[in-house]
Amino acid sequence: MNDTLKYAYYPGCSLHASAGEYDLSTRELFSALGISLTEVPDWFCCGATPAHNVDELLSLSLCAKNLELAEQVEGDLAVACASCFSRLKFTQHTLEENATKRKQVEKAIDAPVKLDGKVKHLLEILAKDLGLERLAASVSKPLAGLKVACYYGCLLTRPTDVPNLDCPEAPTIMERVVEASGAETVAWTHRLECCGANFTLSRPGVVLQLTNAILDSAKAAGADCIMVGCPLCHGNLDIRQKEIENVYSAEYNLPVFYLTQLVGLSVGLAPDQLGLNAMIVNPTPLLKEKGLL
Amino acid sequence: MTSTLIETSIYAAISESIQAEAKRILSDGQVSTIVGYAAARRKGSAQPIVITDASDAQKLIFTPACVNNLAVYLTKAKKDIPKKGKIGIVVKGCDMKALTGLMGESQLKREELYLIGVPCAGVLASTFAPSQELTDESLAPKCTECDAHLPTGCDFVPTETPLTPELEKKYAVEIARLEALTPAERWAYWKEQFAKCIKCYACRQVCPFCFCEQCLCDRNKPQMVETTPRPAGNTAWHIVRAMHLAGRCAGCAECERVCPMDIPLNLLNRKMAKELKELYDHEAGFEVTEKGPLTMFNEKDDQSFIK
Amino acid sequence: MHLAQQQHTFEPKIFAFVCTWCTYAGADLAGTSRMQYPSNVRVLKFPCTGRIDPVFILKAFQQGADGVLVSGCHPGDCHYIAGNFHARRRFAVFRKLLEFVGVDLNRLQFSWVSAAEGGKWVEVVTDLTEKVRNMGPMTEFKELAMEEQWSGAINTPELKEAYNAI
Amino acid sequence: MSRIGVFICHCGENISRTVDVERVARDVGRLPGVAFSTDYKYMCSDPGQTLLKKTIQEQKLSHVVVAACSPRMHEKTFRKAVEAAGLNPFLCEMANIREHCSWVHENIEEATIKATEIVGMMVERVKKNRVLPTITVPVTKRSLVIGGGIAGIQAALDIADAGHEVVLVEREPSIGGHMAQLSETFPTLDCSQCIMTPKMVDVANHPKIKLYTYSEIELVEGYIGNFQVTIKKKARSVNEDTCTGCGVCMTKCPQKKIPNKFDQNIGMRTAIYIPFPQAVPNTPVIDRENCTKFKTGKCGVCQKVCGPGAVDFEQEDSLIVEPVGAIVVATGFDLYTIDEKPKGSPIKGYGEFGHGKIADVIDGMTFERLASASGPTGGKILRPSDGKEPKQIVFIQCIGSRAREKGISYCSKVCCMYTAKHTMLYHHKVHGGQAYVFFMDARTPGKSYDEFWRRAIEEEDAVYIRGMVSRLYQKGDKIVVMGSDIAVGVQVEIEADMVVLATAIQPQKGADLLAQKLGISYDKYNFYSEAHAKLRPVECATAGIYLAGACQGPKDIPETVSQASAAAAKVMTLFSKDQLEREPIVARVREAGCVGCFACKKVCAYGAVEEKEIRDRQGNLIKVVAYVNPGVCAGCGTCQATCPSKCVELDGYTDEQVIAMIEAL
Repeated sequence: MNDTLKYAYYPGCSLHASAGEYDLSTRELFSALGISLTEVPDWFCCGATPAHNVDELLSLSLCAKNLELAEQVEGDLAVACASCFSRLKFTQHTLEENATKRKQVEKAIDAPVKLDGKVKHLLEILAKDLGLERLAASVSKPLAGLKVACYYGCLLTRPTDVPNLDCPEAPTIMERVVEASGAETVAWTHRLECCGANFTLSRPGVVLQLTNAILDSAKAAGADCIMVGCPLCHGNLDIRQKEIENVYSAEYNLPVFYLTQLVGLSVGLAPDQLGLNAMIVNPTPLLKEKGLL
Repeated sequence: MTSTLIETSIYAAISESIQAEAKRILSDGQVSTIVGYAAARRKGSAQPIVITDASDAQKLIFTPACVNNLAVYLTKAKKDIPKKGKIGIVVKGCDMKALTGLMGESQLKREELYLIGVPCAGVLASTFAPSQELTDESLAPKCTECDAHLPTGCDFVPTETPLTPELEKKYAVEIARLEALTPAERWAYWKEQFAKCIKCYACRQVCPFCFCEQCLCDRNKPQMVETTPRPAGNTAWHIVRAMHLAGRCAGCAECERVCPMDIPLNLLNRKMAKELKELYDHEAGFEVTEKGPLTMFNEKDDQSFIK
Repeated sequence: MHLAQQQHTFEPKIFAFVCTWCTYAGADLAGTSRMQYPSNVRVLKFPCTGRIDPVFILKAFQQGADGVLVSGCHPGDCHYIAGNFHARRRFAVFRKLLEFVGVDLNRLQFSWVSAAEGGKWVEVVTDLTEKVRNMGPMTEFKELAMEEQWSGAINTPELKEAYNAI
Repeated sequence: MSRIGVFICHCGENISRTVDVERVARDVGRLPGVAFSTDYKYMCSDPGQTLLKKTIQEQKLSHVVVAACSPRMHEKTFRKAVEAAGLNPFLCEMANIREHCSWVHENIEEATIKATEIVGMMVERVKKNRVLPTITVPVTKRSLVIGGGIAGIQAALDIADAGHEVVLVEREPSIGGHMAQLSETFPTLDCSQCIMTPKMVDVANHPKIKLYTYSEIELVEGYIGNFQVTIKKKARSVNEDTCTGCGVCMTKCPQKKIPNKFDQNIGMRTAIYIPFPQAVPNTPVIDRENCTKFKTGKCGVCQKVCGPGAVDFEQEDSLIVEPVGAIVVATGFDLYTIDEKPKGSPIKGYGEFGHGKIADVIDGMTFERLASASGPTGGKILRPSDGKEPKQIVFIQCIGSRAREKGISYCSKVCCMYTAKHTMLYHHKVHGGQAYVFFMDARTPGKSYDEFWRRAIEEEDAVYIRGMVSRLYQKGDKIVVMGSDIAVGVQVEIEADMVVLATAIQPQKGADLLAQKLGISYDKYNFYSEAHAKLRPVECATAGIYLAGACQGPKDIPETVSQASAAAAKVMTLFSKDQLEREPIVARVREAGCVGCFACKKVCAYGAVEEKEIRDRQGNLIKVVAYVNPGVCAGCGTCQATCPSKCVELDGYTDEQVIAMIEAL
């Protein structure tokens, strides 16, 4: 067996914009772990939530075309964004089950649909392909004493039978990964509640209410920080945190890390390699307190 | 075009291993009889042999001329074999598939057999002299499609590993050619082939799966299939035969080898195997199964052809 | 209508092998409902499609059928639990064989017709009759039957030599 | 040479309007073997049948073809008439020239030609017909009932009351099943045990019922009327004949903290125990896994205190063979749990509800035990975690039912009603408490059912919220229930003290294994399949086996009892004759040609094909061939089409008959 893990990498639009630090930390972490990522040539937007809400065929076709592009690169397809991951998996699932839609999509993209390639979230690569043992062996600066609330959001594990990342309603994969990095995790109740996602612009009131419940629950469980695997969740929890504190007269001060940032810290990457300076809730005091900087 | 030589130098070592193993199991009484191959009169040729004495073990050989599927000696040709004790048999991968099928159809019991497997790079086509060296041209067509150079599930297999170059799959190519024709063209092709048939039934006689005591095609009350060697009867015979072997035949191609009129009979069998693979993901001969593809069903089987 | 039918120059012979519980009853229903369909079909009743042997189809073609219909209960409706499931596999394979030897599969129709589907029976029989009528007579098997002698082409040197020696 | 008589019916004008019947009679009269042919106005009328009988005798006919309507209409009529005239009824065939000819064609010429051909075809067929004697099968007038819940009890009592012996087998140490666990029953709120225990006692005392508790079915052989059933009687470690049921052993047993399955593991029992006070039989059983004597070899207190000396540590499992003629399967149900399921399992658990790890989230059956006066809390509704009375309680319906994403898409049928009942019981028992119910729909068809549900809301203060619950989590000593109220369109959060889940009804574990022993079919959930969903709802496709209760699908008590009585009636019908008669359309094996490949056995849906050894006079095995049991064969003929050498033949539809028909056309 070839020891080097090789993947095609689909960053998705967010990672080229608001979640630049997720992209940066992903590339740095994977290179530190000796995992090869090759960006899919000429990839484009998966359509995210807007596309599948207004035009299913468009949404399926966008993803199917991206899947086809990914075939050019050796290895399974690594995806960082929970939303891209969900759309790509949904497309595979739908086209496998529905021959009519498959035919429509094939006509739209003018190419045969290929569904054999595996789409994997970064968590899956770390926990399963690399394996927790090998991950733990790469840890040089264990995140000892850091209490992490792992936040999954809606899309990483659901619906049942589509992403197949972990148990849809009681997953543990994030906890397992960050524990391998030496951190502690807290048991909390709102791990899988919705953050309001893209209502952040159209119905900010809803988002504030939902995210407040999440932050409240994490704080109550004794967490020092939150770990996410989705740029939208990150935006709602991190960028809006100050606003939430103001509206609900609360004090959270919970830095919101991408999983690659925390794992990256544990394998000895420097803050600027992980884009920690891009975080709105400043993690430096916490990390210093725990002796991690 | 130059032909590629098929490496058969290991056959000598294999023959020695077979002899040693045969001697051992006959001497210690593990088996009463061994069915294998021995040299025949014509130079380089081989023929089936039944031995019961350890001193005869040195007669056993394996060469590219060992074309026969000996499985048939365990069913209807069994009269020639003593009834007591375990029977040893020398099998190539393709022959092993027939034995596997026969076990699934309650014709043989695994525990009554001692299987001496032969690592095989291929045997000669029937149209070549037995002394001919083995090349991609002289190779039996079935060997170009072989996926069982090393038989599995045997009691003893010599350790040699055959070198098997990737070759053009002769039946697959011919099937594809015929499939591309119109029905009328295919009919014309088979009409000419079947017309050659002289109803000698050698194909039936040699087939390990034609183990029926009374063949449907010999029945006269009622006469389901015309028996005379006329074109109509010949065609019916070959259609019925192909249907009866569908899902069971694993491609030893003995029918085709023994056909005196050179009718490409295995072509029909391979086509049926291809369809069963496509329809039900079934391949004959790899494991003993409780049911065959045509004695079982799945509620979700394809029915796109049904109105 | 009568006149229109009279104009056909060729009236195909259609054999229908049907199960007694669904399709035969469906054909009965077409009758009690006084539906009309071409008179070319001859119905042979079986307890179940599971009883229908591929040899019967072959025999029918040899006996001069221009088209053959096999029809039984819908999946899950079999009076005998699973006979139609077995039949479905058997005929899926058999039609592939016939196709490979050059039989035009337009002459061989399979259908599920339930006891309540008199209309579907009429449709299936009418469609098959029309289709086969347009194709003309099934000559292949009949021609074979006409050929009395071994008719292989004498196309190899050995055969020619042997033939000349006679 | 056959002397065939052909009778062409006019059917008034139904046939003769489009078919020239006289011409048909004249033309078929010329066919070889036809000795007589005629046409007649109404063959099925009395004079028509008389004509038929008279002609058979006068003309010494050997076979008869009646060309008239569909055989599905009158085949029985004419075969009876033929039999009355002294011919075997299977020497008569019908040619369908009405439904398949005169009614569907208008052109007289075409219809007449077609009719002639149809009759000709049947003439050729009938020549090959053979005399078929009616098959009779002896019937053992004893019945086996599997399962001692309310379904099994009802079926057993009905059959036994009719005077037939019944063997009743129950897996647990006592009969009673799930109904014995219930507190009150809807829609009348009468006490379940009050109506159940008298029936249990009736079973114990009935002279015609042989009761095997703590026993399982090991093997089923044979066929309708003639089953041989091997029953495994598990070692009870207490001699049933000498035990008086005094109960001293139980009071003295030092192991007192074993969760009692009957009380949904809330209450405790001893190692030697009866599951509940009204158990039948009232004989204790030793739970060997938890008994000190069996674990360490020391103790034996129960044996020492037992006056009659009934405790027997040496007892072993025993096998008993019972011959029976019919079997009623009444194995009942099991409840779905929200626990995490093994990977790859088609049924999933509820991670969003904490996978069953929150102590005060219980299922409906546990609530029944809490509410039951004889339950572990003496009928008080108390939380399992801390024994406090729950002041806010949330009931959630459709847990696992109608939940495709959890792998079960059916409705469990009883949950709407029992949840309504639970809210009432709660309202009666916990003063000042508030019950909430999350529901998708309320399904309350049934006598007095909807009224009952309305009462829960209108008189007993239950708050029904239409919507589903997305998550449950423990917060302090409360359970937060997050759900939606789709009627109002808002998210709802309730801090409850206790949550009761109306979990789905599933078949008993191992239902598939029992089905395989019995040779009956089951669906993808393992519910047993009836022969016909509408018209044969209590029979299995396998002759002689009947279904009662929830093993066939979710059912409430009245429905279960009805089905059990129906199954009993079917058994009594079978037992009403000494011999079972059946149409002789069955497959037969020509043993001489059979090579024993058993393709026939593989395709037989009824398990009618057996393996038979052929031996010579010295007893040496010659070969093993197929044998078709005529009592079991249903006559589909799939075996014959599958047999490569056609050594199995279906009487009435032989190859000779079929080929004769094909060749006639």
